Amino acid sequence: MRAVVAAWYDFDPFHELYEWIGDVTSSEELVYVIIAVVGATGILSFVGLGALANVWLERKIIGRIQVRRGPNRVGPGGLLQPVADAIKLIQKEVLQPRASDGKLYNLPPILVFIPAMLTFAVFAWAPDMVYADLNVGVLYLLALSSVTSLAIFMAGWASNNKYALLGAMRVIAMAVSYEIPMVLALLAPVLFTGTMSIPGIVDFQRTNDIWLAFMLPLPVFIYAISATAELNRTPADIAEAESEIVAGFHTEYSGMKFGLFYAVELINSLAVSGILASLFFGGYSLFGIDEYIPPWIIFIGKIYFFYFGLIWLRGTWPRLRIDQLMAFSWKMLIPLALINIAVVSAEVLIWRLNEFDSWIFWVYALMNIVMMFVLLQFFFTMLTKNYYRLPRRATLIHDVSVPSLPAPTFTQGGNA
Amino acid sequence: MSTVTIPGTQVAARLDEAFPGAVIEATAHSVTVPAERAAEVALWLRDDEEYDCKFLNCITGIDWMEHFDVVYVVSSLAKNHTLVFEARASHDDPVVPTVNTVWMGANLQEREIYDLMGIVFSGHPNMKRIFLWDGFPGHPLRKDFLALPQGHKPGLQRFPYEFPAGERSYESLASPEGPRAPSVPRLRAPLPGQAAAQDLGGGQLGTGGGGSNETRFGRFEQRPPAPPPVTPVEGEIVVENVDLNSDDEAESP
Amino acid sequence: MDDTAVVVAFYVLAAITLISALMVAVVRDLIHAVLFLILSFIGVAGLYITLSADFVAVVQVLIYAGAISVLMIFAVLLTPRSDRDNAAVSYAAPLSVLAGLLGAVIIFVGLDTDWRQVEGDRFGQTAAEIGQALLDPYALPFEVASIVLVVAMIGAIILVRPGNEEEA
Amino acid sequence: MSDIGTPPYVVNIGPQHPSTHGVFRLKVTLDGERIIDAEMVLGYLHRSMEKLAEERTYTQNIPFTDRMDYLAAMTGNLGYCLSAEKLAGVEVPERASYLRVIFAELQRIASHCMANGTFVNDCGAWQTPLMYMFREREKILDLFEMTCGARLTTNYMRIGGVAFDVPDEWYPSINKLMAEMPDRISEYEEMLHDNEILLARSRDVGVLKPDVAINASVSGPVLRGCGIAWDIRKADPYCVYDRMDFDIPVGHNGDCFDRFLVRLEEMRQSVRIIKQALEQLPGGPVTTPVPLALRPDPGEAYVRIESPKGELGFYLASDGGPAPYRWHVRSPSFINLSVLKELSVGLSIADAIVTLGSLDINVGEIDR
Repeated sequence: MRAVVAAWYDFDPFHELYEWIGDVTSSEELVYVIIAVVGATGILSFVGLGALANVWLERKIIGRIQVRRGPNRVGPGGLLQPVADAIKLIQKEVLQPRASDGKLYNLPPILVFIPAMLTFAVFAWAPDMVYADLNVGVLYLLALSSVTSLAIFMAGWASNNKYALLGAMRVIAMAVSYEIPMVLALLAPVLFTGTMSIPGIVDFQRTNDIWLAFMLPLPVFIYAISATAELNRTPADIAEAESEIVAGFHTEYSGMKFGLFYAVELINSLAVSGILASLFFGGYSLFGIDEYIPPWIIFIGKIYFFYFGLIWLRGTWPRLRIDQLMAFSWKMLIPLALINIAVVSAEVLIWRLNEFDSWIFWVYALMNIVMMFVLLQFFFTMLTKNYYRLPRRATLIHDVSVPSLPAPTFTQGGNA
Repeated sequence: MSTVTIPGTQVAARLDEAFPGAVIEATAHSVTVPAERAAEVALWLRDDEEYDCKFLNCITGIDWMEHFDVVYVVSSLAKNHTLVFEARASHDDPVVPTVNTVWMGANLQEREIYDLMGIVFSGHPNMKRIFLWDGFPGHPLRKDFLALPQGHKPGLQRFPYEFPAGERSYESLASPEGPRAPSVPRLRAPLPGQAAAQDLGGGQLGTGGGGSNETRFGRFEQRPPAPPPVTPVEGEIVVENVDLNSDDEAESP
Repeated sequence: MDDTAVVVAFYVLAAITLISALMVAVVRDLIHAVLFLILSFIGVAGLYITLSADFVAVVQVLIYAGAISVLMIFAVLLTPRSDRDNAAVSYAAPLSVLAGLLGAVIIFVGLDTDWRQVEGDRFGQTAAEIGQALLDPYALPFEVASIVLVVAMIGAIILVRPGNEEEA
Repeated sequence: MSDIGTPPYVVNIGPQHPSTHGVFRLKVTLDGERIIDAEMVLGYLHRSMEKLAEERTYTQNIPFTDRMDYLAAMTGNLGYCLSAEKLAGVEVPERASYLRVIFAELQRIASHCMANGTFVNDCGAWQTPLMYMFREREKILDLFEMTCGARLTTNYMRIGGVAFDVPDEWYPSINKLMAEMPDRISEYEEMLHDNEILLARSRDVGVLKPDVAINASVSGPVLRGCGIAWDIRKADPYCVYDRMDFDIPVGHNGDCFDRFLVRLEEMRQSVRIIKQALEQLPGGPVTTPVPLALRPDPGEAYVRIESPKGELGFYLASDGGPAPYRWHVRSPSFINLSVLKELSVGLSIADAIVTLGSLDINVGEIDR
């Protein structure tokens, strides 16, 4: 137990704290509990502050994308806007529909929060700065994301609202479809590194001086898309599809209950960015630069880099229809992931059997990048060729010309 | 190039061949047929090779006090001409066959005319009110809606500040009585149908109270009682088609 | 099992599992029953952790709480509304007898088994060991299971294939 | 298997819903997500303008036309004034006709900006195209404000001309806007034409056949989207449209994306018209004196113009009094709704929203 604790607190101030507590008391359990609480507080405050910062970032960046300024009234540059939002949300009366499903209605805002927070426990913030180094870290992340969709289903069901139920059904259907490509995509780095522990995967990338994203570009693509779908963010936000089902599963939630859903969405975005950064983009390592900059700053920087990408996606794309989203998963992502798994297994086998040095990674990187472009081109063409069959410009006709069409026949002219 | 307007007289000539005795009146503006023949005339106009009126511009109804005219403005996009025909219905029992099967676009417009003018389109698949709520008393676009007492005609008889004939100064307006009051008498008495209308329509338009006034903060004070209604004088107010039983607003507001 | 914390955790988790399992049978609303079932699954996952089976625990959450329960929710939502009541089951009496018998058998097996203590490192490379076990000593059951799944999938596809409805 | 399925499920889209563009209610019956029946419930914004008009003089009725299609007040003004002028036989000065054309076309651009922006919003975009299009719409509304002091309910046209001449600072502003507008429209095209998700959402969705469209009295961009080159500005020119050189954009397939394309291209054609009108703009008075209490001779007139939404017609009947005896508005939004049920039954709820967005309804005009 001491080893586990000591590993986490190589982060200097905490290390001193640990030593100090060790001097004061000899009870290992007590030390463990105190240190665990301190670590959890650290993660919680990062996540809490991160969610607030995300509100500001998201509004500001989307404002820029939409040729407007974004929040700029509260505080310098609108920095205090999230605080104002939070105060407003807390002040609001929390309404509960009379026909809602009692206790079940109040649970989901809390339930979605738990997996969102737990995700951050397994991240490697720096060498030996891991709250919980699980042997099954990658699977743990997947399990948490599946629990989130259940909580969202509960919210939709308990609201007793038709829009909410539609949203809940969509979440469930999407969870089934997108879990599979996600698992298959995350299998690739596990195959390559031979470990499911996240610090292990980051360490592999650091020692070999290569990011897995170079070798596994296709899983990055697949994971990014399926994670966006699980996050209910814009190209795939069918669960809360504003223009269709008002706000989907959280239509009936007001005040801070809605605020929790909103915060969870932001925290989950951070978590997905963190997973992308750790598993594919080297985590806290940055080709030796992490010697000079504190690694956790590099890691947080990477998280926000990918989070920026998510905001960008949200600002630019319309939303897919649910059946198109399902088709995209089943017809494109899952076949791609399966092909990728086969190729990666073969590559790993060749590498392990011949005991090649790390130069083989660059060969693999080249091969896999070429493969990705070929496959993506093929699949995109197959999926979208129907949309491009007609010109995407209106035809210009100079004079009025109407063909004399026979009147259509109706069985019943009634409509409306 | 511009759209040719086919005069009603010209249409009347051909219409008379196809439907002898169907033309009641023909002017340069329009041709008028009896109400019961509107649908067959419409079908003929649509399928006739010369007129080819595949496009229905609009349908409207006019209350001429003695009778109703349902005006059909139809045109041919291919030949780029337009013509107007009217169906004349009696004022007591205005029934016109629907042209919904001829032009699908007539559907909503016929419902609108039924709602506001009270002309029934027989054979229409969904003949119910479209803008006003079910149970609304009367049809507002009729000239006798809220019929005015003392034989006053509805509508604006004169411009409120119009000078009397021959007078071209503001002197008369500066007279001790002040500007002339509008000559239209305004009806102030509540109508017998109004209370019912509130009850029926309250749910939809949010005018009525309905439901309990209990909140989680306690009970709101009752509104002060309404002043006793002025009893309308018998025979002055005509409210048509008050159908208090047709309560189709079953769904909650 | 010498650690008091683990013992406390075991009893708490066992209570959660058993109580929610009981609620599955008791509550009237089918959706509530499914949600209690999920809670029960998660309790079982906790029990796995007390047994140092971290891989199985996470897979329990991922597969049972995440995937199987979703299928159950689908099944419940596809049932017409009138049937969505847990109480009105006409087979209640025979089924409870059957369930009692099954429970008795499981308890007997549980008491009869010679349980071994876990030795060595608490959280070893369980995933790797399970992988080895599946592909070496248990390769045949593993392959048979996959064939069964493929057959089930083909059957499902044939059932829902469009055009089947005219024949039915 | 046939007995497994969800029971029909009635969902109210509206009257308060982000995508109904006003207080419009669509009652849909769903089988899963597929619509098996749809019923419109209208009248939430009914103000009985046709009845009110019978108690007001011809001039006093002009503000009503602002409030019908409040996103295209200028064309509403224009159509009504044209109908009153036809009934009363009033001539309009040439400069006023040109100004009317310029403002009507500016209004068309503004209305199409709104229509296309909200259409992409209905497809699920997070406001971005709408914000871009609002940028241009704002500038157009600034031009309105410069001229008549109002941005939305302009009340600018008068029987016999327009209310005010344009101020001097108006010319550089409109010239600048017209110079940059083609680039802006190309920018929208770049942004949206190659967007696979937009194509996936709107291509082959809500396909309207041309014969059905004509039979259902559909007009405007919805009709042109079906491939029918029909434009009242060409077919029955009013004001000075016969002196302008422009093209009619038509779609290929009659689906939602075609309607979107037609609107986008119409904006470009409107810029062309405005540029020509600005070149030809003559001097002179902008209004003919008309008696305040206009009393047209007894008679009836139907006048139609091409509003941004379609054929906007006014049927006026006079009995010789100072107020119209009967005033009927043929509102394009209302009549274009005739095909909504035809189009939306069988689609999923998401597609129905996109179809509704592509019809570009305006509830102020539907309910009047």
